[in-house]
Amino acid sequence: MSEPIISVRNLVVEFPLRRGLFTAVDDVSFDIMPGEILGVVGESGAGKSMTGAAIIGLIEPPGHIASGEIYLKGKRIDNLPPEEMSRLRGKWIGMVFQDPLTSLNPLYTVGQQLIETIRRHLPMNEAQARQRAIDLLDEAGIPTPESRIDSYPHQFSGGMRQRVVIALALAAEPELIIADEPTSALDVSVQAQIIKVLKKLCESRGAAVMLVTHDMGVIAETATRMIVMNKGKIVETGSVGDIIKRPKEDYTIKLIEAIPSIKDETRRHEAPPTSTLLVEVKNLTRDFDLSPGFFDRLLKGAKRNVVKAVQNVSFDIRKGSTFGLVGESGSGKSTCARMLVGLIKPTSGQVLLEGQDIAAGLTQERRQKVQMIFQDPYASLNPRWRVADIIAEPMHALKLVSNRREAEDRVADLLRRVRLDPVSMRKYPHEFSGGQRQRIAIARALSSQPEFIVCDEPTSALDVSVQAQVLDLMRDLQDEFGLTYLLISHNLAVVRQMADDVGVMHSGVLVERGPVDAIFDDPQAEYTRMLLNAVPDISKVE
Amino acid sequence: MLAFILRRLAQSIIVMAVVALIAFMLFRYVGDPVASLLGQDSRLEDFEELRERLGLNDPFYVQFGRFIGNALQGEFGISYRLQQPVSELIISRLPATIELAFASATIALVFGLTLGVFTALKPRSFASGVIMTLSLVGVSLPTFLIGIGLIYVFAVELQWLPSFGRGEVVDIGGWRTGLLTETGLRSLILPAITLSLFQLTLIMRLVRAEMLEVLRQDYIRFARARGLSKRAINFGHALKNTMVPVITITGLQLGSVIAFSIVTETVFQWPGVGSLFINSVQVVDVPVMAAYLMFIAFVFVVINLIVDILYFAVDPRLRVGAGRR
Amino acid sequence: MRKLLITASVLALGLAIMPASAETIRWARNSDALTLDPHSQNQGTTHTFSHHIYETLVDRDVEGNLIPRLATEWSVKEDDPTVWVFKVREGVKFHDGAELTAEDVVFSLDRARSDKSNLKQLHSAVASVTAVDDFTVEVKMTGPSPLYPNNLTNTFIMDKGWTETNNAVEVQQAGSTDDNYAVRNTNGTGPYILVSRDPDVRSVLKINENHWAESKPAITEIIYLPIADNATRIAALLSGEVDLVQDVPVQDVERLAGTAGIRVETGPENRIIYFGYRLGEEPLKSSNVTDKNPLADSKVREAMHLAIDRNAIKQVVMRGQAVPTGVATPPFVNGWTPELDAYPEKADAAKAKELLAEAGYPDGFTITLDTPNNRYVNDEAISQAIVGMLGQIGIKVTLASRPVAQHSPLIQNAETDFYLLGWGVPTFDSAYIFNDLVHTKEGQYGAYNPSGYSNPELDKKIQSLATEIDVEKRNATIAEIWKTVQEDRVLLPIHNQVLAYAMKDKFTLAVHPENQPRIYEVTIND
Amino acid sequence: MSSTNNPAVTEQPRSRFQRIWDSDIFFSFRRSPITIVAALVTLVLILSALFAPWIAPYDPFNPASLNLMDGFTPPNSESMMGNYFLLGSDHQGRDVLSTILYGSRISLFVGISATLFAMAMGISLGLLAGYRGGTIDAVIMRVADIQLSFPAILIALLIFGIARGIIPPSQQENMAVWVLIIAIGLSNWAQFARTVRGATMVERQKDYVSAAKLIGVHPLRILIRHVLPNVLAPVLVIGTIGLALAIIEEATLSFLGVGVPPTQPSLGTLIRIGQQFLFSGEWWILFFPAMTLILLALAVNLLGDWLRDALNPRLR
Repeated sequence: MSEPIISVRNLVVEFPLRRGLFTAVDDVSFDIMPGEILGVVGESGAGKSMTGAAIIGLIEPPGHIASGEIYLKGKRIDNLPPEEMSRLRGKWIGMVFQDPLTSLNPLYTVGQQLIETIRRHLPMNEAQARQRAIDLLDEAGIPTPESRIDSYPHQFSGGMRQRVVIALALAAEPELIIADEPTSALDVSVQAQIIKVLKKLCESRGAAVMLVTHDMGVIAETATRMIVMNKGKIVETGSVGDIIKRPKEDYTIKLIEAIPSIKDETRRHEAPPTSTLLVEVKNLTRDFDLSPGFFDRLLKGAKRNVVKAVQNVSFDIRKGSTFGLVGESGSGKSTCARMLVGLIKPTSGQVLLEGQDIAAGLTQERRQKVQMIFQDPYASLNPRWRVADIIAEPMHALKLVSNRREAEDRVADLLRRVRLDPVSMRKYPHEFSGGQRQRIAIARALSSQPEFIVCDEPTSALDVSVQAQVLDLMRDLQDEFGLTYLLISHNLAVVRQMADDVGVMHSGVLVERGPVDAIFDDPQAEYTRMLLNAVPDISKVE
Repeated sequence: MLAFILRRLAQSIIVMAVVALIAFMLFRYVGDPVASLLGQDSRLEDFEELRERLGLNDPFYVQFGRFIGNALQGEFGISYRLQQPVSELIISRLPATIELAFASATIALVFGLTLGVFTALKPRSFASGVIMTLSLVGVSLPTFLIGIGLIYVFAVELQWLPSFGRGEVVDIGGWRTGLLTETGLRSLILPAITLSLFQLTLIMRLVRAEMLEVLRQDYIRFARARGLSKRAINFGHALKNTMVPVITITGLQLGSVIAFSIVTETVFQWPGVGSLFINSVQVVDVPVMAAYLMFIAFVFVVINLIVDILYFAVDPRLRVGAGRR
Repeated sequence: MRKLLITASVLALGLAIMPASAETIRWARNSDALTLDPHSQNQGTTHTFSHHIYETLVDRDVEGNLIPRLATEWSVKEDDPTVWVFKVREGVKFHDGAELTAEDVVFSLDRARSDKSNLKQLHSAVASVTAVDDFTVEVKMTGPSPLYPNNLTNTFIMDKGWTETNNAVEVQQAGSTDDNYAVRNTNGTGPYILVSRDPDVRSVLKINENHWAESKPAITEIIYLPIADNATRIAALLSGEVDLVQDVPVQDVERLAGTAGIRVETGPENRIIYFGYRLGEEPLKSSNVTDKNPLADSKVREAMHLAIDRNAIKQVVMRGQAVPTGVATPPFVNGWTPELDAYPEKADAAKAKELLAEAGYPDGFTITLDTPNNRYVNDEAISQAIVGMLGQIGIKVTLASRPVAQHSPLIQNAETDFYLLGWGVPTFDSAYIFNDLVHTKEGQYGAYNPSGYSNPELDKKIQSLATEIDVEKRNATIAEIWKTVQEDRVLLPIHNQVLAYAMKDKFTLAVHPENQPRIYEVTIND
Repeated sequence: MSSTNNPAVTEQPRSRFQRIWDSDIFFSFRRSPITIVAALVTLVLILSALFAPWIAPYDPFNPASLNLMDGFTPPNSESMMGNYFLLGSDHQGRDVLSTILYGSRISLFVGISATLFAMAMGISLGLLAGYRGGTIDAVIMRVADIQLSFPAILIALLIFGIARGIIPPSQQENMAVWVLIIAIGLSNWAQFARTVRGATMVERQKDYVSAAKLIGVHPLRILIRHVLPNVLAPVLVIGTIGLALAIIEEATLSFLGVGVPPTQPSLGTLIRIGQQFLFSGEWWILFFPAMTLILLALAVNLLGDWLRDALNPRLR
């Protein structure tokens, strides 16, 4: 066996914070072999990104390597002076960041950024560098690279930008690429392509990859060996197949258990076999007028531009069931959700709640019966309000309680039901973790005793283990209160676990709907098939 | 781009109209021009007659209509006080103000940018701390005190520099410049410093804040990860991105230098439009005041337009149509 | 040293060929002349500037006596007391070479009394002006006007031909939409010729080599620099950028006088600083006494007179640069007497309080005092001092301080209860004071009398002064009027302003009583 | 990167004081000696202004207590009338120390009131513009743009001018302070409006606003109870810096002679008066008020600067 490209030995990264020293990476050791794809997985705060940053020497102050060593091909690099380290970056170690939208300087063409990087590391003249840049873009799968090279980043879509970023990271033929959540900001279908590109480019060059991600599915599809990290420490190391199929450590076992799979047919909840319809959505349509201003139309002859965000969408939700609405970003699923709760008025179409059309406006009844849980628990709770006030607001607004005492009792009760200590009603949202906040948001939704709750990506901002807890809670509450859910998610596995019926949306159109197993096992629409194929899933591990 | 500029022009016209109304309306109330125009020996009939002749007894809208009509022809009437056409007066005073504004804008820009970049790149150094604290002193000093202080030290005590005026001027095709004579240049130093100090600190703090913000961006981290040199990152990437927001605010700040020069010009007896304005306010010389306000609004509009065009030049996101949806 | 040598050689050369050596003075004051049209503005600063370019028929010396200028002699026509005869100086040339004749004088007087002229009130008694011959002019008055020549000291003579050629016969008026040639161009007979002018910034005058006077001015070039800010003006003198500062703040007199190389000249101005008040029966607008006017009671006015410590104002506020007085007329003026001038050496607060109590105001009352803050020497500070002094006898005064542009209308529109004003007397005669400050506000009288004071008997006496030819009798009437004015305490005089000019000690220039310094009178000390 | 700076928050109940003492803001305060000095100076100046009637050795606003003959006494000496003046006396025989104490009272009152006025106006218009958007937003922001293109001092002069035209002369002096407040306030609202509008546009997109809308909370209540508290942080920063600006602006206006009456001088008026004695040797009449003004403005600016850094999480 050859020499490892990177050897990390007893690495400790510390952040001196005002409340004491925070150890982000704690005694971590591992090697990466040439051509190897090493997956590093862990939940947020596990120290996986920090490990990557430590290798490439980009830890943000005041963080610093407290002890340990890092060797690049046997040469120690963690104590190099900054200028030497910067010559190493790009040339030996490349890096790909999570968000392709912010990774590229908006003021330079991609060509300028590529050529600049190439010439920094390789002895080439402008023309040679340009040719190389075009080749790189071509390899990265950018169509017509000769013309695209002079485009600015904003002229590329997100997926295309990430290809550019990969091309940039590989521009000087580094031996190691550190990819920090390279696909997390992308849609499922794009995600698959990017993983392919990354894999292909690295294979063809024999470059090793350190793939840092929270998504076990991505690792399962890409990596050969993996490291599981938790709270700065390495929990388990081994081949991907071994860890996913035969986890040894308690933490890993729990983690793998918490990850839903699209192949997993065990559902968390089964709707009672009633046929009463609670919600009927009929031909729901919504247009957004994105026309340019008067002067542009006049002078440029620009046309009116009406975007059909949602077109003719119809579906029913049975009482006590969960309807899953899946689709990628921009598919119109959130617009749908917002029309259902009354935050957006439909251009046309009907929403019937127990047979009554509620699309017209916000009636007291609708406000009480229909509630919503939002995606980002950080933005959905007013940071300046105490938890008690947040949860009690619907009660006061809808006049469901007569005095503060009563409200407080109800809040305490609700907190208990979402498995939180009633004492915490005196606290502010920032004193809670993401999962706890989402529980608070659920408690708020429940406080008006609704029948129907629209859940817009309720768990996509959460770690998998927390996601599992929240989903469990949602299931318990559904049993307890006989709730009906509309679950909107881009995560097909979550939908498979939770929903009784599924609708698939694409570009504002509902392409397919039906019972959950039928859709997942035997998709009819072309789009659904593509989507299911593209999803990186732990079941796909060999 | 053309559409954009046209839209801006349309807005500018509205702005000018509003300012014209304000200019006219407000100054109509500042005081009674009649009383200050006539001497100690004037009689009551003289007052009445003068009011009538100045049209001050006409209804408000008639006066305003007359004002707008004349303004469109660049005609702001005759200064009550100096009995010369206002437009001529302003034009003859303009070189002084523009040279002063230009000099202080240059000082403010050069030092503001340099210091701003320096303090952003070395945010934790001792020098940055000193510069930041000193900049606060700069903001906390009223302009008039700075001027008086500089005069006292450099003109009276040390007698190094002149205390007032703009020295000898050379007439070049109607533009009287003080930049070509030694006394003219020496006279420029103190007022230019006084006027620039406030803008300098503003620009410096702005550049620092924006640059710190930019340095925190992903693309800077990515540029580092690509192994670019510190120089290329700081000046090639960070500075250029810093300039985008800085251009707008700085542009407007520099525009307001012209208007801001009122106090400085007064303290240094600088013969520009600002001191013309203050002198006119004291005797309620309405035509001059109205014209001055319109002039400032015009400067604002023009600078806004230049800033917009610069924005186009710097930021490709505006210049090049987006390929995304 | 080298410079000195050059100067010396130039001087030697100059003595041989030229009447005077080249000598420039840089003259700074607080504001610029408003216009160059000599008949457009009746305003001191403008007149001062015009006196160097244009000339008047008669002039006044430093003592205030009339002296000949373009008129060599003047008298009332023997057989007609309503006609004044002026002999015009011969051999006088305008700057453009034209000769001065009686025609020019007639033209100028007609222009000065024309409708649009700002000087017309000075000539309101003129019926017609005619040229008798090339060098004699007769002015026919509507009635006997014994003091008419006094009104001519600021009426400048223009060249008829030049004015007509350049379409400037009509006087430029404030607010006019036309540009007038005479506003920016000059053609006078005066000792200096305008070289360049940049309003508010800088004007340059050079000596008129063809001037009629036998003695040539020592100064051959004047650079006139308006500097509005007091501190800047003084700084410019201290740093050597100007040679002569006309408006020296009183507080700087001492320091400047003690500075090597700087000379300060001081002297009284023909200007009285006084307070006026509303003394009619109507209640005051700014007082807490709302049912009547406390000032209508002469005891209250007497109390105020007694409460004021004029010497303290002189000593502290004016730094000694004032002549305290008990009468509202400067000593230069016909009618002034030392007896009238007497004033209480010290304030007598006890007696003043007593008087107030007698009048029914043992606890005083409130009132607002309107003061200008940029017109007279330390005007605002004087008013502020008065606020304190009146406060000590229980009159609570609120001070309202404004630039003169906003202060004057209050007086002209009678919108003030209590105000500070300064009054210059260009005619050097008490009638000028009575007409505007004492006479009931009606017609052309009482323009600056917002007090509501109206004494028909007194008004009649005041009006008689205009036409009385008998000097003895006229002076007796003046004395009578002053007696009543003093008894009624119509005006509350404080002091006569003292002016200070500061200059490089190379130059000497005495203070002009009307604050119209003549640069051609500057002498150079070697 | 997700926010991870929450390592092991100890869950012991803490007293309110402890919570404030431990809060991030107060922590950064404790660590910055210059900020502590600035806060102390501000506090001392505010307190001494507040308690001027009890602290000041003389009452300079009571003209009856003044004696002209006390005038121009140098610092730390007795006048010829036998009165002692620590910082000397001015041309009216007023104790400079006392006039500074009373003067800062007026300067601070005007500055604080004007800033509050500007804040109130800017916040309401900013909230309205940011929340409603559309034409209202365009109009408000255009006006703000115009306003911002003119120096505050010019605008204040204008407003002062109109006030002079509207208010009858006999009332002008009593109204002077209020006119000043309105003039300065009106010339500074645009900053607040802009900031609040920007922040509001961000906040109104957040889901907690949607959640409130969903249950039918009145828009006005959403604005005041939900959005407002969340946009206050930048407002506080601008407000502090705006206070320093307002104090300087008041001084400049008073310096130009359009401020409060000289019998009740603010710091700016005192400087205007003192400036007359720059060359005549009575330096203390100018020096002490000018120093006080600079010190006050500097201290408030320092506080604002610190606040900006402390409240901006990205800068921490």
